[in-house]
Amino acid sequence: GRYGVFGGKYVPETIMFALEELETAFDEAIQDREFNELFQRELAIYSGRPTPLTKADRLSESNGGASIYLKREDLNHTGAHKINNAIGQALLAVRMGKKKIIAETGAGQHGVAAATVAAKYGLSCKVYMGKEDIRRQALNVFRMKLLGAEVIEVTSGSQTLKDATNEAIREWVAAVEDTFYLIGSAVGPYPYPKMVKQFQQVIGYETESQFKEIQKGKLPDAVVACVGGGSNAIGMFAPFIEKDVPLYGVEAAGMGVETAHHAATLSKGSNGVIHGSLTKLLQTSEGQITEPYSISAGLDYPGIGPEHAYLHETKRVTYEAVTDEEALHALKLLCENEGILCALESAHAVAYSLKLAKEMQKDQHIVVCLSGRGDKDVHTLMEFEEGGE
Amino acid sequence: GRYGVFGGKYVPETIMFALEELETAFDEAIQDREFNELFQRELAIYSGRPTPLTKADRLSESNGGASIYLKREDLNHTGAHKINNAIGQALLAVRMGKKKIIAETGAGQHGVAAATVAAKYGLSCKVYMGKEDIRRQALNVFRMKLLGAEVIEVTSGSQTLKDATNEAIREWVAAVEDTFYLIGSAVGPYPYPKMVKQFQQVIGYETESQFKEIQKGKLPDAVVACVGGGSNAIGMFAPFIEKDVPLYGVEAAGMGVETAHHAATLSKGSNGVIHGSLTKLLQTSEGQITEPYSISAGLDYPGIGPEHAYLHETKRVTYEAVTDEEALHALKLLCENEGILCALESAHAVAYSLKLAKEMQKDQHIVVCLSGRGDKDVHTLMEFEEGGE
Amino acid sequence: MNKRWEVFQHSSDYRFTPYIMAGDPCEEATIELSLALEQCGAHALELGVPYSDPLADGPVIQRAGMRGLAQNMNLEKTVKLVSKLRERGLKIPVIIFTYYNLLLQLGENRFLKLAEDSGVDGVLVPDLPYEESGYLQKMCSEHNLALISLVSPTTREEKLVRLSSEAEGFLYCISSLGVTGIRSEFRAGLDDFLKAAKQNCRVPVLVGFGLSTREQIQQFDGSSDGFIVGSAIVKKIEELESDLLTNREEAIKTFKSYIESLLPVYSR
Amino acid sequence: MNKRWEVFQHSSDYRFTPYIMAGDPCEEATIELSLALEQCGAHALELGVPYSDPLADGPVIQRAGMRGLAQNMNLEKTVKLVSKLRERGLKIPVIIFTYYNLLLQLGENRFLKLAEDSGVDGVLVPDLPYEESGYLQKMCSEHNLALISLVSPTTREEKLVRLSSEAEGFLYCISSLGVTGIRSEFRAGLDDFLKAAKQNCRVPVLVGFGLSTREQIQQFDGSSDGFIVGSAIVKKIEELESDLLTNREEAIKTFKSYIESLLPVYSR
Repeated sequence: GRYGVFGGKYVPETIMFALEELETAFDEAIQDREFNELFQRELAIYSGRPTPLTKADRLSESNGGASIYLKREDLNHTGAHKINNAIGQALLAVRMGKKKIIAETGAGQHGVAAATVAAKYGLSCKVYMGKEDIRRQALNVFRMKLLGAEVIEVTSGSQTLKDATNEAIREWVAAVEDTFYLIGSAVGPYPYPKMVKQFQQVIGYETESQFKEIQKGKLPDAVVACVGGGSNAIGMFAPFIEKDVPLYGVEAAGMGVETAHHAATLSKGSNGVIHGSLTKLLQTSEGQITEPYSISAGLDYPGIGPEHAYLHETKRVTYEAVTDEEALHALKLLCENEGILCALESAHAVAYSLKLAKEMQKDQHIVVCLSGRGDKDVHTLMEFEEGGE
Repeated sequence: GRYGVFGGKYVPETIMFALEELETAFDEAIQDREFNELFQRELAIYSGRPTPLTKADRLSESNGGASIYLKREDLNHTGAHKINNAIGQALLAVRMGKKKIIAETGAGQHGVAAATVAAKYGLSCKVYMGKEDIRRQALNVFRMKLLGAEVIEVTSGSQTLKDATNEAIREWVAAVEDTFYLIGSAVGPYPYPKMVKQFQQVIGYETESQFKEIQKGKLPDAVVACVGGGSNAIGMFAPFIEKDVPLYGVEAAGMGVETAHHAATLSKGSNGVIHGSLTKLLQTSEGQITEPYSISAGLDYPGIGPEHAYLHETKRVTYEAVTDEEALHALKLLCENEGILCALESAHAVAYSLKLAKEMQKDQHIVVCLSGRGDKDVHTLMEFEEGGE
Repeated sequence: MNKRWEVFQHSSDYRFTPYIMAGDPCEEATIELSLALEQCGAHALELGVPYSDPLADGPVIQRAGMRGLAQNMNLEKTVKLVSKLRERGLKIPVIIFTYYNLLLQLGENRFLKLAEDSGVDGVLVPDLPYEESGYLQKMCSEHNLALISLVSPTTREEKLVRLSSEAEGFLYCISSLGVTGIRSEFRAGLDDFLKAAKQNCRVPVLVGFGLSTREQIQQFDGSSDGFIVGSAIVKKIEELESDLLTNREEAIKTFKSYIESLLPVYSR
Repeated sequence: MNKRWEVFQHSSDYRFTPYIMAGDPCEEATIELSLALEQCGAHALELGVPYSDPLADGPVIQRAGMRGLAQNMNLEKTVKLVSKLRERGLKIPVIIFTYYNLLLQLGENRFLKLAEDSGVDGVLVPDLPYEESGYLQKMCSEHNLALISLVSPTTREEKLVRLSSEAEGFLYCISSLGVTGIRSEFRAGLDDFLKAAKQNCRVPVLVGFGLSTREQIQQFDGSSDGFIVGSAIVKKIEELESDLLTNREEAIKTFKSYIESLLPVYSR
């Protein structure tokens, strides 16, 4: 259960048996052709996969340098890559005979995905969400309720994602015998990082075959994805890690990595344990976990998946940080040039790709994971515009 | 340019030449293999087609009777079938050498689709929108502006879709020589109804082949779609009209067809001319067009595409009306049982399918066009819940 | 061709055809405004019918329509209003300017019968282009009404030839693209268009859309046989609205002096 | 095994091990509360360290942690606090209850050296299960510290055998699933679990999580060798917060009589 020194299972003894049970069930499931076919079929028939690989002609031209391709995870059901993993884990829960799922959520995207698969597969669902986030994301709270989920207000700590995750783990410790904890990113105790990668790697494998088809068997010259917990990135990188393809993970620099307001875990964090996993995280010198900041709710997490910490340490992936402002600018450029309103998370990846493309040749190709759509961010964008003017 | 007595070109002389030019260009384009391939490729690579045909297992079971399949137009880029037509017309505009497009919009969905394709293909875009709708749909207005479109406030008449359409036509009359008018539904003067059908019939043809693949060459026992202007319905019905498949169009009964607050054009309207076309419409005995009402902004139109008026008169399609309340109830059932939040428009079709399924056999199959996703309606749903409680 | 059209056709003036909205601001005002216009030298009168969705009209006439609707004016009443105008002595041809949907709801045949009986001379349907007007054209002939044709600078040549040679009453030449309304500039090449329109035309060729000053009007004398003024006059009526309702005599006086200021000296 | 653990081990009492949070509501209060607990008969003391993300704790201890954080209490200061407790005469074993991340940041080796020097007897890391504790286990032995093991009703049998036979200081048996906190009912089959835990255990078996009344505590006498009370005591400290800051003598008196009311008569 390790990625170099990272990973592991730093959880109370009470749930250790459940992690073992989960690992066994997961390992069996992915060996089972029927399960895999079911998973692939649900991705296709329910979520609309494969998602296309769209060439961003006008954006690339106006930017100069390499061509940019967009892997369109924004076209998934519920609007982001999150559903891939939610479907996978829900099918596993059903296979394990669990009737209840719990999930944590920050802005509500994973909560909506979890509530969605719970409705689809007839499971009960509790979503833990910070009080502060419930206030800010009333629409998503309403959606989860429409889907039949119970949204549990978390009033501990800073009342945001980090605390919602703590609270979900607490609930899991209490209800572990009949409850499946559906974690939303490539974080948490082993085997969660492995499992989330497995269920998200469809992004990378589709991209590889689509790109090869367009470019006659070649591989992209660079692959870029944003990193919060890191599930879209690890899914995108999966098939390329062992190949000679430069990979770039893009963190949120918020107001700047030199300020106190960022979520650049790899750039500015240190080794530590969060939510059951040894990884890099943002903390004080004494080990108190600090509140990260990003305009994008999905990157606003003080930790990062342990495999990313490992890929960072081994330098297999280059991790860079992009500010709020750069992300907003990229979001607008993508909107105006391609008619695609991407999520603020994904805009970080787009922003870095634009920089990277300029340093590359015209006949080179960058693939960017467009992890989600930006409909959910329109309120934030409006507030920012009003504030900025 | 007629469907029985319906259709025609009831427009000022100034734009007659443009309709002829358009018809010629359109007829040439659809004869041109390259244009068709380009259109199909853009649908696939940009909008993510084919959209899946999802079997609604839990919904069908809990409802009883026939099985319900959902044609997932909600998974298109920008969240509804609208983009099919917008891509088609934009490609035609480019082919005709036009650099400017104009469009009308009610709640903003077609406006967003038009602004999207304008950005994608490098066209300038003006969207006409009623002042009242601009107030109610601030998020969509912001999205259109992000996409680089100019949103023109319409203060004439009742300041809603009908008046925005009048105003778009007025602008077209003024700028007809270099401007392409991108109409959003299967309405307007000929050749628009024909053109919109052509660009939307991908819905029906995909459905037919997907259904045949699942059901070993059989056709569905019923096909259901909601009808406002009627573009998703005409696109869905297209391949089935000449076949022995019962077709159902579902209008908005609002607060009830017996009240003054509905949009049931076929059930309660009479022959007349609106926006360049002879069709059924809601009007006073003197011919003043009245304001329709529906909880769903996309069905809230006093006219209907002329081909629907014809299919209604010839009884080839059965048109039924569903109230706000029935649609809301169906939306919730679909959410809770399938994890799909559909548009309020589409919920009308779902509601009628649930009724229909109960009268059919367990081994029969209904296909419903899920024309769009419901993210845009969450505010309305919240207001309704609050009002209702 | 009836007597009134004959007078209109044989006039040697640069023909003035004003447009006003029926029922704006009230029926009696419409009558007095019509008579005043004739007194000022109008050669014919276009009488608009209020409509909820006037897609060929600009904001000024849209607002006039709203005022007319508020008075419950409709197509039937507008036609009947022409009877009253005739009773009050109006001699010039009157053209009903109506959107097609209003005609359809009243019934084309019923309308034509009523119009003929009420002393109406012509009909102008801005959203009924030549291609869709076959039946109405035929029926108008039977009822001694001129169906006024509009031609635009965008009208194709062969169609312009046909429309201008078949025109009855007068041929309405649209001076600029767009809806009705006041404009400060006109399209280049307009003279060529008017010349082409006149070439085959057996009836007077009138220019309209956007004319609002004496200078603009005078510029088309020579290239056309007359002119139509709508929005500028309707706007003046809007300004005079409250006086027209409560102090009509004074208002009509002001109105007439406005009309005089508008007309080219030689057309009076 | 050090002297303090020897006394603890050889006691024939039903052993009372209270938990309090360092720095709640201030450092001096923690010292006086610790001494008071010893006076009331505590056989060992668990000293919690404030942490931002205490995922094994319920709301009562979370709030205590917030109060401790507000006092800038941290792991290093907590360890040094034990020196002060020893200076003030505390004789019972003291176990530092800390989340693993705090240990990691201070440095495991640095912590262990400091703990040994400060008179700490054991460490309990609620989020460091057996599988991840190899290194710390080894280092604790080298520094004469007991790494306290927790076992839960969900612990698999073979693991329970291993943990209970290897346990040092005492074996912490979790009485119910979930986080720390006050509970009104306990899990069925708990006695069998405790019996199994005792079977191979060379050290006292203590039961904890959820105990808050004398009745609850007495129910486990016989099946276990002692008990841990955390949330109930911490809640009492919360109630006494302002007195503990400003009128400490009185507060400590109240606290002691609360503790006496809690303890089974025979354990004092």
